[in-house]
Amino acid sequence: MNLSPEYLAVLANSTIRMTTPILLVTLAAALCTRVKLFNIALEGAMIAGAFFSIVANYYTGSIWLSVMAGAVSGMAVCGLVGFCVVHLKASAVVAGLAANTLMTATTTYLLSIIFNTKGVFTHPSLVSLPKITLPGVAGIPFIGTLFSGLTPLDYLAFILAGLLYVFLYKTVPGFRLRAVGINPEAARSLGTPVERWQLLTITFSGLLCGLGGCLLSMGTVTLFIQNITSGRGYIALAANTLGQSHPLGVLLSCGFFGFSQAVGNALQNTALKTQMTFSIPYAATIVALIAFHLYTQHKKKKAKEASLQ
Amino acid sequence: MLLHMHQISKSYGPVTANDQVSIELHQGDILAIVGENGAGKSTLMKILYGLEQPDNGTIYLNDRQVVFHRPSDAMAQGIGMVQQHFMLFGSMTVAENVVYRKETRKGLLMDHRRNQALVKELSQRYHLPVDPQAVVDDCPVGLQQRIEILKILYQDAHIIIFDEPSAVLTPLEVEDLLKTMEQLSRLGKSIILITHKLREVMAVAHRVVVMRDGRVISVSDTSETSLEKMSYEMVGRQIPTRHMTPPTVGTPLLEVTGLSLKGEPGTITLHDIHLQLRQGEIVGIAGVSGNGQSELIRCLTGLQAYDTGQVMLNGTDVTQASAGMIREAGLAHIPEDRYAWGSAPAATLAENALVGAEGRHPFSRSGILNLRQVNAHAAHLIQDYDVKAASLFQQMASLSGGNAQKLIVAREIARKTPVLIACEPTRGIDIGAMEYIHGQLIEKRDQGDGVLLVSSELSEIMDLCDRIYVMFEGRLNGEFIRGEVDEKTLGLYMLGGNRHAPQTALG
Amino acid sequence: MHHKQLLGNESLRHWLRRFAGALKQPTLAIFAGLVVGGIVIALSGFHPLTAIGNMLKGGFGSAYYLTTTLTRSTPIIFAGLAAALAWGSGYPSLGASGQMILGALICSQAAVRFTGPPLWVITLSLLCGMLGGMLYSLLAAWISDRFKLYLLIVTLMLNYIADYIASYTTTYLVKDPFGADASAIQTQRIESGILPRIFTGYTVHWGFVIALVTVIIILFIMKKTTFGYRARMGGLNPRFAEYGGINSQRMMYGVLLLSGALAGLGGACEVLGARFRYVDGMITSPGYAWSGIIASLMASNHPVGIFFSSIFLAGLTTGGGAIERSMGVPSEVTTIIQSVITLLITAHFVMAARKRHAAPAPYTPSEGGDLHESQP
Amino acid sequence: ASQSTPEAPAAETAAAPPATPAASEADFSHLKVALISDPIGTEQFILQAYHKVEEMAGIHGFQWTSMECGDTAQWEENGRAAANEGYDLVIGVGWQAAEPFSALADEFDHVHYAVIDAIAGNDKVTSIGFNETEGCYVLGVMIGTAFPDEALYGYVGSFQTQATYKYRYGFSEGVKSVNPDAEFMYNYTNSYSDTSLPYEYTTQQQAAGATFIFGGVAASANAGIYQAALDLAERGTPIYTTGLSVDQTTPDNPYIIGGALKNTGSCTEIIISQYLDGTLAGGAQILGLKEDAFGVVHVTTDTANYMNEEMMPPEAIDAAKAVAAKIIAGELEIIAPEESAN
Ligand SMILES: Nc1ncnc2c1ncn2[C@@H]1O[C@H](COP(=O)(O)OP(=O)(O)OP(=O)(O)O)[C@@H](O)[C@H]1O
Ligand SMILES: Nc1ncnc2c1ncn2[C@@H]1O[C@H](COP(=O)(O)OP(=O)(O)OP(=O)(O)O)[C@@H](O)[C@H]1O
Ligand SMILES: [Mg+2]
Ligand SMILES: [Mg+2]
Repeated sequence: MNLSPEYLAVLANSTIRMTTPILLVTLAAALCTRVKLFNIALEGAMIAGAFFSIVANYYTGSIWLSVMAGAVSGMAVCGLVGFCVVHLKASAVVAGLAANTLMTATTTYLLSIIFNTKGVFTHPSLVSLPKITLPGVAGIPFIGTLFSGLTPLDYLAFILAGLLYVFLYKTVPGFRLRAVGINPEAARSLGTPVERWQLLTITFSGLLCGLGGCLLSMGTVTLFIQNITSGRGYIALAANTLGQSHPLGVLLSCGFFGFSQAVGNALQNTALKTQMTFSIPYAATIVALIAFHLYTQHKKKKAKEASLQ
Repeated sequence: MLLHMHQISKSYGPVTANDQVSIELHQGDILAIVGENGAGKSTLMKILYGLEQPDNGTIYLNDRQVVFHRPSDAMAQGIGMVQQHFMLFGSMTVAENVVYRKETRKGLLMDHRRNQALVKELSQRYHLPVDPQAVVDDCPVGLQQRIEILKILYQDAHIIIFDEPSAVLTPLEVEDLLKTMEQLSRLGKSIILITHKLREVMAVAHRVVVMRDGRVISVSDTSETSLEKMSYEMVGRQIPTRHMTPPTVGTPLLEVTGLSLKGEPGTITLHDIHLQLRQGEIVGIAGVSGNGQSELIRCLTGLQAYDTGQVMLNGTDVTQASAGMIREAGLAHIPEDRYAWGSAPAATLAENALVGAEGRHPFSRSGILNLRQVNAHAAHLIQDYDVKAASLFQQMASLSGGNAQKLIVAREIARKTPVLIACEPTRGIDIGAMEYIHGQLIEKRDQGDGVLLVSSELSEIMDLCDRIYVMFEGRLNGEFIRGEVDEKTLGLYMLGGNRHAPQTALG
Repeated sequence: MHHKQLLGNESLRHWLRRFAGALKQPTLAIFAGLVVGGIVIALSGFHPLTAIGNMLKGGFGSAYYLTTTLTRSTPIIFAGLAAALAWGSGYPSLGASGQMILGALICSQAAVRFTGPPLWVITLSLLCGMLGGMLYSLLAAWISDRFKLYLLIVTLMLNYIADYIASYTTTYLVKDPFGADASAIQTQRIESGILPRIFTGYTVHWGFVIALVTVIIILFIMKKTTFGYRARMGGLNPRFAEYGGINSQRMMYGVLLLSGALAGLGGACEVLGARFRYVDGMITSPGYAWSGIIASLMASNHPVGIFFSSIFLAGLTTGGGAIERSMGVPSEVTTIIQSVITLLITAHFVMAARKRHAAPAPYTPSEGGDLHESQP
Repeated sequence: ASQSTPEAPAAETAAAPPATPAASEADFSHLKVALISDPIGTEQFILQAYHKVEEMAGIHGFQWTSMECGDTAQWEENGRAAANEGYDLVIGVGWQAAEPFSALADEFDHVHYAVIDAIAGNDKVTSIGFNETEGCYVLGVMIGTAFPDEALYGYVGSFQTQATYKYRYGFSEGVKSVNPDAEFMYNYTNSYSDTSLPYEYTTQQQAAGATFIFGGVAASANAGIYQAALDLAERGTPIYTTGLSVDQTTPDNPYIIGGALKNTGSCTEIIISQYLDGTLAGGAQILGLKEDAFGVVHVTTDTANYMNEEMMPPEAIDAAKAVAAKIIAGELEIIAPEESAN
């Protein structure tokens, strides 16, 4: 095995690709947290996105219509959960988890109804997301590899993190959205339709999940297979906590998760068994959360000491 | 006529909160609504503000019928409400709070500088000084209320509803508030004021409506009524005047030496607190709220750890002990916030009446509850304190605020502990019930127990306390014996004694 | 007079009314679930009423089907009780899955290693299973308490880790030494210390009886003990509980330890009564823990309700299997029905209608139960 | 519109008794056969068995059903329900069947239980396991001959267990028999359904220097490897790979140059026809190259969907065929050691 810079670039490149779906979903989680909603239906919205983008892909052959179908179906799932949670006051955890199993079952079921196949669907006529070649970058040795094989949605994930930051902290609608989350009663008392804001936000978060689903089903391999999300929606919850629901923090925490996943993969070729290496990202997430807590506590203590002098 | 609420009725299941209530308001009026707990005042205002829908009756604004489905409808018609529980975005700035929903913007972006300038301008116009850039969570309560008022003015309200605005304020802040109301009325704003403090009514209101059991009992000009008349109409009986015998003081029950608490930046720190409470006396802690009273009481009751100091309770060293241990050692505690600490709103009345005693005879034996005793005890409390409740098994949250308070007071006094810490025990309680609770506190003292009374209500402190400490900026700033001090001196000490010149709550 | 009237209120009529009120929500949700399921069934070309009828028959319709359902319901009941304790006390934990896994794994090892009379071995192994669940719950509780992390997130992560630990252990450390088939990832078969079946010829085993007894014990603990009272108050308003002298930290550990013990016991009963060994994925694949959470929600955390809702949910699954076998209805239909029920089980249809014009709720503990559910 | 399901290779096997004319004339309409498996479609080899039962039912006229197990507990529930609902022959495909069927065979004497792809402990059960190791050894020889100068060979598998180790071990021993200095890099996805992980592992293993990567995840999830092969070729760094369970070579993807075959179809046929004949005995057997139960594309089959003649030279196929012949003749035996020892 050779650990050339090129190999490391490939490793980093594939880590980016594996991280962007999680980043999109974690941004979704962060947005919902900002309006005081705990959205655990990310996984279900992602599955829906992955499935319906493939359906649209098969029937229209258009990649952009597929992405739209994925986004819309993600929105539909989160919108449904949002309606139950916001308007019918259902428990967010329960309704969200239910939506996840509902979508897993529904997509498998529709797979057999629409395509008459069980478990997995792929077809030569399916088109995949185009890969972007950055002009001038592709030739550079390390950098070129680092940015190779990324789709517009991969770039979009990073751009969205920045845009969401600007939206939340610099714009008027973002200000109002945060206000709803800080004190819904106060917002309501001034005539803000809090429920509508919450519903809109969670529905929009579904769009992000749907895009994440598109990345899974059309980013690298163009197919739908049941349970294609493999728990990424739940990872996003942890990444969101670690990133403090801040778009830029979320960017960091997803990067951290991707990094620990890469470390786990690299360790597979050692004496460690994969059952061990696969638990690394989860254990690392807990450790990071603990470290973050200890760090903030330490900072608080420092500030307290400073203020007393 | 500006506003006419005509024949408004509203019931909640079997409870009739409003029964054909009519009120009228003219421009520039200050209209006070008074009445005992559960009389239906808040309900009426909620209807006016679009928070509740009346079962019957009509609202006329400028002689035109209006229907408010939600607060924004009311606000669009120029009606604003300062609610008891402030409706502010704590982690945002004053300016952001005030301009919310009417922000100036540059394109999609917030124009922070312009917003701050607007708020500054508004605050100067109405003589309500604020710092637009301050974060609301860091502002004292009085200032937060001022922000609330500014917010409503910024929304162009011309009718402003205050529901018990002074319950959380210090005397000086109350003075400020009353001045503000008069000023607003001079500037053409109309005000509806709900309060249990009849002195405030006499001070600022032009007219007063008295309610009882959901009905209007009387409407009169303030110049034509009196404190006695109003309280008689409210409660339906004469409030007796109270006599306090001089205290027979015994051994110390609560001794605090050198208690200090270093808070986090931006919060109150306690400096070297020494205090003593003896058998047979009521000791008061007066002070502008937000000067460390809450922290001190949390330290004394085991709800917060402190850095240094020793606390002796009834001969036991309870330094840094847990709330449970301190309760066991003989302390009862009426907390200042009835919903945050004092009760579990979603639990039943019976469950709320049990807390702290669940581990004792006769309510339980070796961990197993005796539900018959538990329920009987709760029923007694409800009966003795005249809590208006339908069932032991209804939720605490369905009681009116005053009635919830009464149940908490009842629970704590009934523990018959040597020491009672009572924080704002009569906040939001009507004068009849207040009288009863005061009587109970005095009776407790006369039985030889000690009561530590924390109140921002100076008259309550002056009336009840044998000895008074004044708290300012985390220090006990003075100690006085009843009768040796007047309200003015106390007020001075509450603002930093002779060391500082008096200043407004803005600081 | 006032006194009497207050006390007399919890009459049979009052209780019945409350009971009926508590049933309204689950009934509506179940109805909605069956309607959606019926539509799905109809879409795939089957007669919905026949299919649902057959499904109920296949879940409860004969001694054979019913006992199969009861077997499946056993671990769900334990998981449901575990969830009810934790959620009802304000500690929403998703940890039952990991705790059941470790309970099952440890119990399977204990039962293989201990020798002695069967009853002795069974008791010891069950205790070991409980201990396993308890310790894992303790870990979650400690991390959550010491580092102020959301229990929900911690338990979610720990579930993955438990699954991998068990998988590793079963693959490498305690793999079945006698297995004819080397590819099966499972531990050694337990021969003597198994929970016997209640009726010969039917799979339902004594684990179900243990579950029933546990339901009664938990009911007693929740309703009639100071522990239950304190846990409930802590769940409704943690600051109120602390103010009342209830040591919230101790309650948290107590509640979560007990919850973990129940989950561990559930895993252990499944090993000793149904599988006779630990098989990789035996807990996660049927989703017992998840069904347990649904069961406890359907029953508003009431132990007796959990008993019945668990049986109902298990019956849907066995009935779903039956219509798949007899009519060819895809098994996903059952999952869809279950999910729709779950989606709506905590929704407030009635309140929503009334709520439209109503005031905001009088008080929601801003840092109470709601803190755990919605993040800051 | 459904996924292409290549026809299983014809089940002309040495072990299978020729279907007697008597068998096809007899009336089997009272007989009930059940096929129990994981959800069909998660694995191609289940689909093969499913189609075989369907096909034989058409020929012989028995009643049949398929029972999919959504979770591991359903294996016993379905096996038991089949007995209670009057099924005569119950065939389980998957290792999960071994344990419950062994117990059920004792309880229900009138039902014949059979297991494919696992060895049951109870001799009343007919069980057929596969000798994956020797088949993969042959595949390894083929690849070692076709890619003789590589320093590093890749392997992407699903779960790291003894079951998959038989593939990995057989393959690497086969390669080493040709190229003794070969080194191996392996990655596991821990899932049968994740396709992006195999994709990424493939690109990583390529970057680490592998030109051949064994596709061992699952017939469906191997798609990740196949797509990566296409993408890498476009970038000028092609890799080659092989399929699993069924013949996955296809003209659409010339980088799939062979594969291991798990012929559940022929096993199903053996079991059903022997049952109809009344000759089905219990007991376990492990079938491999000799019985054509576990085969290798281009080696045990003469036809393949596609043949990349450039990358798969005749000498590689010949070398593989020679080793296969030796194994069938019993001259060579490959047995995988315990995975844990590795
Ligand atoms: N949403 C409700 N559901 C049931 N009862 C209610 C509700 N709101 C108010 N009530 C009842 O209506 C009556 C009037 O309550 P309201 O809050 O208007 O009284 P109030 O005059 O404001 O009392 P207080 O002085 O204690 O604030 C009380 O008996 C109260 O318990
Ligand atoms: N939706 C509701 N369900 C049950 N009770 C309610 C509801 N809404 C209001 N109440 C009760 O009616 C009473 C009137 O509400 P309001 O907001 O005026 O409080 P309050 O009586 O003034 O108490 P506080 O002084 O604490 O604010 C409250 O005590 C509240 O508990
Ligand atoms: Mg009120
Ligand atoms: Mg009140």
